Amino acid sequence: MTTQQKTRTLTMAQAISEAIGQEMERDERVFVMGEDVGKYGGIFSATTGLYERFGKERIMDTPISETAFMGAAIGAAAEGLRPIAELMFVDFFGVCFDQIYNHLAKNTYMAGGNIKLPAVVMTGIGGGYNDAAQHSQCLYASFAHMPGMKVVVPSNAYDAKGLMIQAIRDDNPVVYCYHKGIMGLSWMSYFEGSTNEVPEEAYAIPFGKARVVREGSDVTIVTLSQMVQKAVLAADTLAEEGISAEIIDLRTIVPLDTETVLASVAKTGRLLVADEDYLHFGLSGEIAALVAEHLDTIRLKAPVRRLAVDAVPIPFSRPLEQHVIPQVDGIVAAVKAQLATPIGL
Amino acid sequence: MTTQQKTRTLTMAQAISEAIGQEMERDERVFVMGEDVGKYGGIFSATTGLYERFGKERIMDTPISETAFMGAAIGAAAEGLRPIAELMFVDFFGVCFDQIYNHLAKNTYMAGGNIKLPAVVMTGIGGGYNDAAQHSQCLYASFAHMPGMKVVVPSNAYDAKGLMIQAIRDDNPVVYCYHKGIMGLSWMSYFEGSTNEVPEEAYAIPFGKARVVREGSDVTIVTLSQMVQKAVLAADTLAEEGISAEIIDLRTIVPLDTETVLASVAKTGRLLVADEDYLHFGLSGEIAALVAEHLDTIRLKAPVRRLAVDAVPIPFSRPLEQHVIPQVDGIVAAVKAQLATPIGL
Amino acid sequence: METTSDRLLWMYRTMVEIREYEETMAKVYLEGKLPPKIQKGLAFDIGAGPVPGEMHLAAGQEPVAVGVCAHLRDEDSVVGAHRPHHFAIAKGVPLNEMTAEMFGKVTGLGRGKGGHMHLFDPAHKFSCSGIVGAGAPQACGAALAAKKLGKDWVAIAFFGEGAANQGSFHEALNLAALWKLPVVFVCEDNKYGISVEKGDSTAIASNADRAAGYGMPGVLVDKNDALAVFEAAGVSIDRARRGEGPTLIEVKTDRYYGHFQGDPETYRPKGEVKALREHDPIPALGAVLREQGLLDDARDAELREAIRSKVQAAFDFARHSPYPDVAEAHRHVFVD
Amino acid sequence: METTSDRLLWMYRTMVEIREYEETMAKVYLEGKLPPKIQKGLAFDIGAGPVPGEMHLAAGQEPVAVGVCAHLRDEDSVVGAHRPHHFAIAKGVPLNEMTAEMFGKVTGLGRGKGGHMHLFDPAHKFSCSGIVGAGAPQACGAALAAKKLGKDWVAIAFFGEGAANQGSFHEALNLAALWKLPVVFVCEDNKYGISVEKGDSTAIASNADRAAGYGMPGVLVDKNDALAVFEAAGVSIDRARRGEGPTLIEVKTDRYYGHFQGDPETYRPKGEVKALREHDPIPALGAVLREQGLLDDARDAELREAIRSKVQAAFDFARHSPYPDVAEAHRHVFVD
Ligand SMILES: Cc1ncc(C[n+]2csc(CCOP(=O)(O)OP(=O)(O)O)c2C)c(N)n1
Ligand SMILES: Cc1ncc(C[n+]2csc(CCOP(=O)(O)OP(=O)(O)O)c2C)c(N)n1
Ligand SMILES: [Mg+2]
Ligand SMILES: [Mg+2]
Repeated sequence: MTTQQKTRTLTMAQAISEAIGQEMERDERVFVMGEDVGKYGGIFSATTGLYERFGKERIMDTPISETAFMGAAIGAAAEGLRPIAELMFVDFFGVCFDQIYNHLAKNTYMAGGNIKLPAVVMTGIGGGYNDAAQHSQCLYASFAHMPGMKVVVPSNAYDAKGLMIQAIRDDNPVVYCYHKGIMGLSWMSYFEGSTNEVPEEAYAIPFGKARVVREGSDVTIVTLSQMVQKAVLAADTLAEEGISAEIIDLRTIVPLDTETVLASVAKTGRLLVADEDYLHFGLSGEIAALVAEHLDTIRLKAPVRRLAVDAVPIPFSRPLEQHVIPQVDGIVAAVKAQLATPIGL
Repeated sequence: MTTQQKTRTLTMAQAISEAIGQEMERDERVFVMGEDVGKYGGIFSATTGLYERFGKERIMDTPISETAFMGAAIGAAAEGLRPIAELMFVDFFGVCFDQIYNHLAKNTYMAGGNIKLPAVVMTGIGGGYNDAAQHSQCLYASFAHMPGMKVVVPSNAYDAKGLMIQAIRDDNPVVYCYHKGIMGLSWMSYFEGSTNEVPEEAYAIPFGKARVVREGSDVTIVTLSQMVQKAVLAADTLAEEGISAEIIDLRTIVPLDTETVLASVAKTGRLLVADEDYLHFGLSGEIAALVAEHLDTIRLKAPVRRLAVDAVPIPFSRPLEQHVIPQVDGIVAAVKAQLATPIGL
Repeated sequence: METTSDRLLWMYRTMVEIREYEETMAKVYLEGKLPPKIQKGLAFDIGAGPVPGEMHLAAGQEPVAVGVCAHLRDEDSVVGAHRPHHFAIAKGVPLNEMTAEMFGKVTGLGRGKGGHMHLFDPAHKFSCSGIVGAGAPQACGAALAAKKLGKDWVAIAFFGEGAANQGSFHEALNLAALWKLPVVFVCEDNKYGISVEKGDSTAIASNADRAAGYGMPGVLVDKNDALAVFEAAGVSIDRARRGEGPTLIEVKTDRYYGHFQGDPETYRPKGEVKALREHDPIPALGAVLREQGLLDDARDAELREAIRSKVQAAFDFARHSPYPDVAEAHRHVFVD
Repeated sequence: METTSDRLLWMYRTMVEIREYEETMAKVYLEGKLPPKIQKGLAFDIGAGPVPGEMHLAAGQEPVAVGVCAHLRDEDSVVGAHRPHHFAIAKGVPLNEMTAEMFGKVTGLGRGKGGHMHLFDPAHKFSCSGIVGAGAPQACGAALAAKKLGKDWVAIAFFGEGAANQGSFHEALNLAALWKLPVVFVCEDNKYGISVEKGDSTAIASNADRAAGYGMPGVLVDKNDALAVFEAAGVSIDRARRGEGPTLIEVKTDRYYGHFQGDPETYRPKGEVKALREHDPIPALGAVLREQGLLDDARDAELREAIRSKVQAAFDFARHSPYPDVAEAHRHVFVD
């Protein structure tokens, strides 16, 4: 990006719909399917304005039949189209996951590379606004665990646009997860750091490149999505106390930028994973394992720490929900505890 | 278990159907639903003989409608019955996972403990017999990642019986995963270590207690299901070369016996996780993370190692399939490589 | 509820109660959300106020709930969906605990852990789910249990016309018909699945016509009328109770509010709700009762007053109940 | 295939080819599996031999494949299920690469990585899946693409009567009818879903009767006859091609082998297969051809010989092709 580019401040929702709109203009094969993506403009505004511009043949409201339209995305992609299918909340993946993980993700492999499926599954993730156990999950690790899907998890409008354009142009299935609490919706409190400057023209951000959001020397906080915004606030607080945190925004978890993570932890000697998905058998374990596999080259100063939703469904009640989802103060506390737990020699 | 008990050698399939039969006799509320569980006796023989004994009212063949019968299991369990629902291959979970993870697993929590759902989801897992990408997966970590389900993964007939009885008696949802390659089927090559002595009478094995299959001092191999049998063979080979491997059979992954794992790794200083599920964002990462979180008390002699299916669907072709699924020689090689990679001081 | 007049009166009273409940909730829901915390662009804060999160109200759809539940007993099961209040109230779920649940209080049905789409009352055999289409298979399970236990209990699955396009609908209907389960499937056709009109989601005009594909009776109640629902449901529930198998009923009904509170409803023709409200089913049933001499102005005022107090009391109960302690978040993942 | 006689002859030849293929596969499949590796209790080793893994054969079901595919062009899509050979052959998938795939060889359609339930041939627009019911939504996608691209291509979804109870069936039919997609759903009723008889899985006798629930034509072909399928499919495919929307066809057909090779078939009445084979559709169509003067003993022998060679050549090709190098296992998770 050169400094001459025209930028404006956009919300993440605006950035996403702008990206889709630009790609739809560039490439006739791109179209959108999903529930309420049309007149409504997407429940989380990811398609706002597109129906008016492109009409109902390209911005297609579907019946509440996720299996049917995910399957249709596969069939259409196999014919050379480039569908974007919105799964309104990622929590609903259980009604259509077979189409996604057994077909969309595997057909290319099973075909020995003879077919490609350039489809984007776009979906809303995350809690924090009391939508309870069936509408607040992140679940990105459940997609990343399965081979054959790229998994994108932006934390701000600038990245959201560039990663969406990359997702649409990628010839492989991409699961694109936007956290509802950073979309900048007019009806949901959001983290303002996610609304940032976005160039007007189209640009793509390559997958598999984490972003060092902030450099630091005492601890590496590996994080993603909304939690990046929380980590930034936590780092501000820590800085006031003289603790220097490096923040890594993974941006995509498949592919995973292991190099950036390992280099940072090698430098700081401490790893905290801050994640809003479920704690066990998921993302935070993967990052911790990555470091544990490199202990011949990385010298840790403290045990690895993980912050995530610890083996409970997301409770509805506001104080309970805010308790189980890691918050800014939880990140601060975890870092301090980590600094207080040295590895003995 | 006293030494007076009458035991016989049973295959794991026989042990499972015996357990179900005994519980059905003890408790009228227990019944089985699934595809081909009746006259056929279960594709993997987990219900062999039960239809003849209990009739079609209690051993119920279902339509190919996994969502319907998983949902029916929930509704029936809420009324106090104790359904066992067989999902023929775990690979099919994508057509019914919503009922399992959003409802069966969460309703008790969302009801504040006011309802209980004593249902067992029993399912066949694993590859090695060339059933390709949609019929060879393990996927237990995908269940364990989600809160609200206990996850059982037996490695032999003795455990299989005791864990099934415990599963049926448990007042919570239990996902019971039997690996097809240790069932002792007459039509699939199996690991003979899984066919062992089983007492005739009913007995329950508590969840959350790993079994130290073999004590050792140089490395801890944490494993489960069929991979336990492979690990035993690998340990035999290693022993010939003077390498002493301790093998831990997790038996259940929710609850997870973290104590046994940590104690063993503290002793040996080396952890190898041998797993047949997908490598990333799953079980092997969780075990590695557990150790990484305890590096203040555990002193590792080598980086953690993980063996699992590395980010590819299971290929059909026999040499490829045998290559991507960890085998005995892979375990041997991984241990040796680990011994050759010390953590520098 | 012995006589038909008792039932008519019960239906009327319950409809009034549901309406009062929903209108009260609509107001209370906005508390604390407007004006929102100062944040750029924020017009409304869904996570704020005494009742945070999504809120789907059923005002206008009362006839479906009361017409069906008038035939039910405590032991009969009802499985609702994401818009569950009318069903819960008609099934006898206590208002206090139900309201406390929506406030996230420890006195709630689920100790605050479920929320408005997840109301579980085993005593009144009521449950619901926020996943569209998930309830029908579970109702089959309740019906299967009744059959296995040798009881004449029935199970009702309520869901919207949008849900009828989910695979679970098909699977549940086939299973119920195949196993002759005592279940009645009741589809509320309120014309919309969020913003999508039925004609843009459903290949045929009436889901009742889908019943034939399962060899079960299909009944269309083509007006938003409690008595019409009452009659259709009576036949179907009796049939199920006699062990003769399931029925699919579709009722044309009206949604007076947005899909959820805060819905801009830009997809909805202007004036539509106003027109719908002119056919409000509550005064319509009131008129019938008056004709039969079961209701007059005085009794109406009296019962409305009683209901207002009851609803008010429930909201007071919820408001004044304590939040659960955070330790509560870690309990009940499993029963002990 | 210009004239009707050409098509009739093609159907006959293709049925013979399918039968020959399945019978050859039945034999080759057993190679190396019997006698098995010495292991206690092992009677058969599914993972051994040149064609390891599951094997679902379609002998007896040829009329469905040829009756439909006789109307198709290369650009039309076919999505099959776990029992896919007859469809693949009728759609023109080359035997060599298809067979090599089932041997797990690098010359296979999917370089050996798919296997018998996962045959992908984009040149002939053929695909299939081992997940029951998964194909119909994907066929909708192919049809949607045709529509968007302004082509008169059609898509066929083939599946069994067991699959018709999956939710995906319902969702796909609704979507296809709603969007008027050029897709034809063809249900093969071979009476069994593995061991479960249709009457124990399906609430009604014919899935054709389910079409009304989507406002689409439903056609029952009540005999295992290529000409009958040909006629019904012709009408439906033409209709789809003209842009008039989908059709659901159910064909009563017969499964001559077990569900998979090795199936003990204890659930099957003794003598059933023998009785079914007495109505073999291949000689039946042969008789029609003979009546019309299109076939005689000499031509029959000649074409059978040619087919035998072709099938033999395919198995030879597969057998003599190399296995992929293990590095191949790590390729094509993503296209480059
Ligand atoms: C599986 C699933 N898909 C989508 C949604 C999002 N959603 C919630 S309510 C709703 C509309 C439901 O329409 P309908 O069934 O007609 O019920 P109504 O809201 O009209 O009462 C949708 C799409 C969901 N909760 N679950
Ligand atoms: C979702 C799913 N459930 C179950 C199975 C296991 N299974 C494979 S084939 C089959 C029977 C299918 O019956 P039908 O659709 O009639 O086809 P047929 O085998 O008779 O050709 C079953 C249950 C599966 N592969 N996928
Ligand atoms: Mg509706
Ligand atoms: Mg069949």
